Amino acid sequence: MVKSDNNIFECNNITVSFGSVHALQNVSVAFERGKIHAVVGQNGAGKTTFARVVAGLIQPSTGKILVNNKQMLGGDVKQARAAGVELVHQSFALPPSFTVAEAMQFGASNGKIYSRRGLEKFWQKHLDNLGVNVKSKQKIKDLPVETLQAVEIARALISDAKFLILDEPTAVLSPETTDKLFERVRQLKQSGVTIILVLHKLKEVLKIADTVTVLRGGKLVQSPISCENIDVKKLSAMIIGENASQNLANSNRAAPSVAIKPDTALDIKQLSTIKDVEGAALTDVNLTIAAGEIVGVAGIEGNGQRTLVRAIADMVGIKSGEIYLNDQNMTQMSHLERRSNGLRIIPFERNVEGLSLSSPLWENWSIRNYLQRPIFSLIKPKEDRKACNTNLKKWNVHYSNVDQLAGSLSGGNAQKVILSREMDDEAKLIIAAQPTRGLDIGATDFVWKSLRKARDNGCGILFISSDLDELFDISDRVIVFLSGQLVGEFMPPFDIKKIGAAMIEADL
Amino acid sequence: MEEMIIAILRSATPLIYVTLAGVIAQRAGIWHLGLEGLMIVGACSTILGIVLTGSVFYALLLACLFCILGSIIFWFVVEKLKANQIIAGLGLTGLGLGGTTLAVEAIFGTPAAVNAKFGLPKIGYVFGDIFGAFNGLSILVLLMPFVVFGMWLLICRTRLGLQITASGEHPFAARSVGVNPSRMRFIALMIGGVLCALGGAELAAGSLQIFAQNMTAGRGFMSFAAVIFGASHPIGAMLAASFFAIVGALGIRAQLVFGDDVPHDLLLGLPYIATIFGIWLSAKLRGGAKAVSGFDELRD
Amino acid sequence: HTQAAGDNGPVDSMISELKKLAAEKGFTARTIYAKDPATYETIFRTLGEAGAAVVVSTFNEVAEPFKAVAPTFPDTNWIQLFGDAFEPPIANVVSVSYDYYLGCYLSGVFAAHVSATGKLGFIGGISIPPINADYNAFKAGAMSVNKDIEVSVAFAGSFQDPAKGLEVASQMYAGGIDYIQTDSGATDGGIISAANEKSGRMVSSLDPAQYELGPKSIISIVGLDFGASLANEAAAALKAGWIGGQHRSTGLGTGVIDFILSPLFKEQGDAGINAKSANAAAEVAKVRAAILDGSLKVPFSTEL
Amino acid sequence: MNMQFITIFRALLFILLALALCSVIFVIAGFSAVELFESIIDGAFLRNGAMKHALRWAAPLFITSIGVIISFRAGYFNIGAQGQFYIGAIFAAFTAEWLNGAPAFVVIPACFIAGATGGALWALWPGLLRLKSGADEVITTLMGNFLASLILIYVTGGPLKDPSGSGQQASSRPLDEAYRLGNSYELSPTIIMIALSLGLFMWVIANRTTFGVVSGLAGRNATMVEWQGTKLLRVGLASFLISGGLAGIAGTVELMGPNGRLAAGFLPAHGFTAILIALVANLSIAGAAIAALFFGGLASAALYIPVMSGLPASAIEIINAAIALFITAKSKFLDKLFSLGRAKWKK
Ligand SMILES: Nc1ncnc2c1ncn2[C@@H]1O[C@H](COP(=O)(O)OP(=O)(O)OP(=O)(O)O)[C@@H](O)[C@H]1O
Ligand SMILES: Nc1ncnc2c1ncn2[C@@H]1O[C@H](COP(=O)(O)OP(=O)(O)OP(=O)(O)O)[C@@H](O)[C@H]1O
Ligand SMILES: [Mg+2]
Ligand SMILES: [Mg+2]
Repeated sequence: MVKSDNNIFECNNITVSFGSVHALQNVSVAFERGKIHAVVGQNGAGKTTFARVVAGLIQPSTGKILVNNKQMLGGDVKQARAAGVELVHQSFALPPSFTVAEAMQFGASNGKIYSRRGLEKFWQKHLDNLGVNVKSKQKIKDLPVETLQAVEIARALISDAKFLILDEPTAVLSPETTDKLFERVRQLKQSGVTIILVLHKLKEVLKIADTVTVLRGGKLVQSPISCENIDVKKLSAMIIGENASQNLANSNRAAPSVAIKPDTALDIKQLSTIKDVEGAALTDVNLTIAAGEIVGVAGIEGNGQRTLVRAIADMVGIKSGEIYLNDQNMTQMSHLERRSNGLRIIPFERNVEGLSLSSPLWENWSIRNYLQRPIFSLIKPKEDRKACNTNLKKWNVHYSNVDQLAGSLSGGNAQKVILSREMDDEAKLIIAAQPTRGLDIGATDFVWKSLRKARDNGCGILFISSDLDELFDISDRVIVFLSGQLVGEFMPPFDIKKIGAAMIEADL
Repeated sequence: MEEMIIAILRSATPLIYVTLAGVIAQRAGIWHLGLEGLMIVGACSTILGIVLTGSVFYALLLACLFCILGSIIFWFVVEKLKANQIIAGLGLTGLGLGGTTLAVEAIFGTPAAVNAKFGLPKIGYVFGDIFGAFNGLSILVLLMPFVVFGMWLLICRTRLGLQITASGEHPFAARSVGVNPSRMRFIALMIGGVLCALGGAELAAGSLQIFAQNMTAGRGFMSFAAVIFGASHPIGAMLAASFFAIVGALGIRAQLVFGDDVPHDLLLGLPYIATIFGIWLSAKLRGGAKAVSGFDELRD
Repeated sequence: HTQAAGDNGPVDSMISELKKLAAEKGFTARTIYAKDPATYETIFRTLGEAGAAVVVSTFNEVAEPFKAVAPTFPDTNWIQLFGDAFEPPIANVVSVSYDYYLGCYLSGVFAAHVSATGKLGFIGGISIPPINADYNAFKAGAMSVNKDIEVSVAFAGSFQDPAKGLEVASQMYAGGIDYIQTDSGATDGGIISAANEKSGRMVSSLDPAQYELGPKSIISIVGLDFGASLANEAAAALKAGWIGGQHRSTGLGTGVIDFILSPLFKEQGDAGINAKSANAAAEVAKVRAAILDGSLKVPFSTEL
Repeated sequence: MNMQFITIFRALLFILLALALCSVIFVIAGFSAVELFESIIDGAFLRNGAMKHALRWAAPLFITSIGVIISFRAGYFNIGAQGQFYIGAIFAAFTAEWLNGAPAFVVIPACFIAGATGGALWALWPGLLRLKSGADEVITTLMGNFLASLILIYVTGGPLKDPSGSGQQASSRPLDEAYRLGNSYELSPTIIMIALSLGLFMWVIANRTTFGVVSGLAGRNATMVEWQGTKLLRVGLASFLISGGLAGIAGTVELMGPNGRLAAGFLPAHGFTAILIALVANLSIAGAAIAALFFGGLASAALYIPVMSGLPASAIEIINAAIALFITAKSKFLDKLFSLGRAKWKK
């Protein structure tokens, strides 16, 4: 590493461990002033951890950090902010009950008593100056994700940030808004701010960054690499490692199966729901999924994908319309009855909706069976443990015993536990909601294979993903949701432009 | 009418102080079921302070000191040892109730009620005869609206308030702007300690000059309910606490009016029923507020 | 004792008299506050096993535990204050009953004479049978003077809640009541405070120690010299030749219970009231005589 | 298992810490901590028949604490065991009064059914308020305790009042000897049998039925259980009802056993102690049996201390409170051990 006055940031031999997990090991990086630096790596590579170390949120166990050639204590957010470092989080860190103005104020530096009106006016001006289209008296919890992000960035910029870190800012954005974001980032660069972007999509990296830094398994692979000298192929080899990249199954997928089977797995007719707690209400949705078909759902988060899943699972009130599973009218049936008729769900949030992390594996695995029985029926835990053991082995889960807590598994293995529970032989319709979110390439590949296998066995599959590339690779058909309505249906070959446009139609 | 306002002010004021303590703790993310214990400590040390030092000032100081000490223990157990707030709060309450009894017994040899020669200064005594019928109330009653207003300013109109609220609602957000949630909880609990001391002092020495064992008689728990009912907003909490005080007064009225037809014991239950109603109503209106229950609560 | 100390009244005086007696006679005394009826029997048994010479306890609730325990410990002398006679008698148990309600009756008579508004109040700790009986007697006493007099009753819900006592009493006074008889332990303190707030408010409490808490408001007490009584009984039981299996009824006639006017009030109280109260006291004396000679029977009822 | 050992060790550590805090308080108050703890140990474990006394208090505490365990495992902070205990006893007392004269084999089971029903009903409304409207059960059950003690005062001084003598007792008539399961000075084998068989039965419910597993999962992650297709209402209500029912049975046991009658304000700290037992046992039923013995010993010591040493009985209340303050704490030191254990699992 070259010491240079032109570096805004330098770190030396940073190590961070969480228990036995080494999130960062001996990482040494330097970033040049006034440029856009990308940080890439697989899930769990340590990108977020790195960003948090820089922002002073995590104290590294060893190592030195310099910002503007000034030694930082590490683990001291105030000092880092004073030095001009600001972090915009992957999952936004704004208290939901606050108004925008309050959210801006609580991290700001003036501590006087304010009046509500004055505060709102003050921050409105600031937001307007930055071109953020939001009313400062709106509540955080009522804002869509793009706006949230804009507010976070605006907040990061109030205390004249010199060094802005954005952790996966594009994960929640549609292609159009991503472009807008990049435009902003470039402007910031013009005005002299140094920017670190943590990104997943390599195309985006090459589009915007000046340099790229690659992390793998908590170790630095190389940094900084000038973006002019590298292409997607080389970069992805660095990210997953040479060996792994050769072993990966041909992920340039099997051709979509066009052989539509005569049975329908799911038939939704004119479905309208009430507004769900966590998303838009559905209006007049018609959707059929054939047995042996994978239907992909595209759309910006919060446009009704979640409500669709919850409606199929009887978790949100239905206003009108009907739901058929395997040609049986399920509209009046409970979630449990639907499940006994072959409905299976891989839920959005693995650690919240999918597993109870502080319970043993075998309980997590057995619950689906248990719920099909009367509430006080006797069980034989020994046999259930055995059955769980056999099954998890079959699904290649790495664990040591079935009494282990689910929380002690790594993300990929945890997801496999859910797959093994939900993808049994009786499954007829599988809803896979973001099944690969947060998984690395190997585990992702495993999920894809499993879904394809289920499809070939005659299951209907509803596949929801915010990653369009993945969606196009795996789906036989793609539908698009916007504000709770099904606004488009696309057959392969998929045209990203058209689908992208459908996703944000209202914004155009 | 005037009589009634005085009566309500009198019974509501201690509740309001303690409720405010609960509000700020709640804001910081702590379900404070130790209010009852701190309140009795405040009441006891005020009276003992007056008896032993002969000075109201020192008595109040003593009350604040002990309540802050209790709050520090609570903070340590909840924050540093990550104990369950609800159980630890109940423990703090038990410690307060038992400890005050023990203290009185240790000092006077019997757990008898303690009478002080005088109580808190009265409004009329401090300001002269300008408040008419209200002269007989203690200065803490006069101070109460200002404290409520002050707490409102602090919580809703300052950055510290926002930081405290953020620490309870989204500790990670707080941490990521350089605020230490644990320290915010400390601040909140300390402020709460002082408020509990004032509430206890007003209860025992405002209109009375007595300490008796268990004299809080569930007021701390009722204050906690007022926190929830009042949406942990200082003004809302004040209204909720006043509501409970009014229901208590109506309960007495009901005894005098319907006492011949309805058993008195059941009429005495009215405040509790009102509390349950309040909790139910606020859950209906705002959705249930839920403590971080469970035993491995995931925070941050 | 089964009621918390801190009433500035019977329980406190009982404890202090016992301590005095113990100091004088040089024996060890333990006072045990048992608030939980489920533990009475165990405590008595433990005391018996520990070889206590005399066990004194209070109120009717201990009757059943006494029945169960006393026969097993014939060497211990058991005394139940404030209780009914045992049927059949137990050889080593003496019970003493107090007709406290008669004192309350007298208070009622007195109140009816001194009240200017014709409205009287009674505040109890909790609505339990003995307290109810006191109220009924108070009311009967007042009605015996003036059939139209209004008597209200309310309970604080606890014997240890002076703040509630204050609230209840304030409401009563605000509603025109000018004389309150208390019967609520430490809660009394709040009632006296309420009475102190305005002149013309009268309160009758239950122990001479309380006089100075309200020199201008405590006009009288329905006194119960519990401490003295306890000391007498305990001293007797410590002597050789104590005879158990008895029931003593004591109270109005023996000076243990009496309706007494506050000397402080006579000095400092409102002159008008004092004038009235002199007359009233004469009336009370007449009634007392009638009760004592049996010509007047005061009904006893524990129902509200 | 390693983990179980750590849990027990942790519980002991924090009980010690609590006792240390108490010692400080006692010394400041001018009492000798050593003397106090000596007499506690003496009273709880060493004196003549200590085991007998400890068991007498432990049995009902154990029954109530199983109920607490069931609802805590399911994730509901039902701290209303006290009220449910009272209402159970009241229902049983009414039944006994009503069936007075009938043969014991009719009356006793009827009382138990009534007691369980009473306790369950007193848990039902907070359960419904919680599950239907989200009203926090901590406060509602707490208020339920206050209400139940008022109701107890009312019935013992009113409808169930013992009319004997001058009628001044705030308690019900003593139960007919034939209906008693035991008295307060001999250990009743019947009660111990009832406690043990309930323990065994509930252990099966908690560890060998779908309800046990599902409610445990729901307690740790309700969202996940909902996504598995069940409405929490059924499991949740069942937990509330079972826990209330058990407290009601404990009330019945007290009524028909050692107490023999219903008296205003009996066992005022029963519910709170049962909660402590559940937590000390780390929500394990077998553990609760041992913890109940420990707290049963403390309870009997509480009666013994003031007799023998003149120390105030409030000392025991303080000890219980201090244990509550610390019992759910976690220590960094132990967590380190704990995470080592986990690392081994992870390979
Ligand atoms: N607070 C924590 N406690 C324990 N382990 C953690 C914690 N935070 C991160 N880790 C672990 O550290 C490793 C690096 O995590 P990090 O969040 O930095 O990855 P990332 O590269 O940002 O991944 P993603 O693409 O999913 O955001 C992972 O194995 C993760 O599980
Ligand atoms: N839902 C739950 N919530 C909290 N702790 C639980 C839960 N389920 C189990 N535990 C605890 O986890 C451990 C293992 O659980 P398990 O079901 O084997 O209980 P256990 O030890 O068999 O209890 P017992 O045999 O006494 O009923 C025990 O210490 C138990 O207390
Ligand atoms: Mg990340
Ligand atoms: Mg087991």
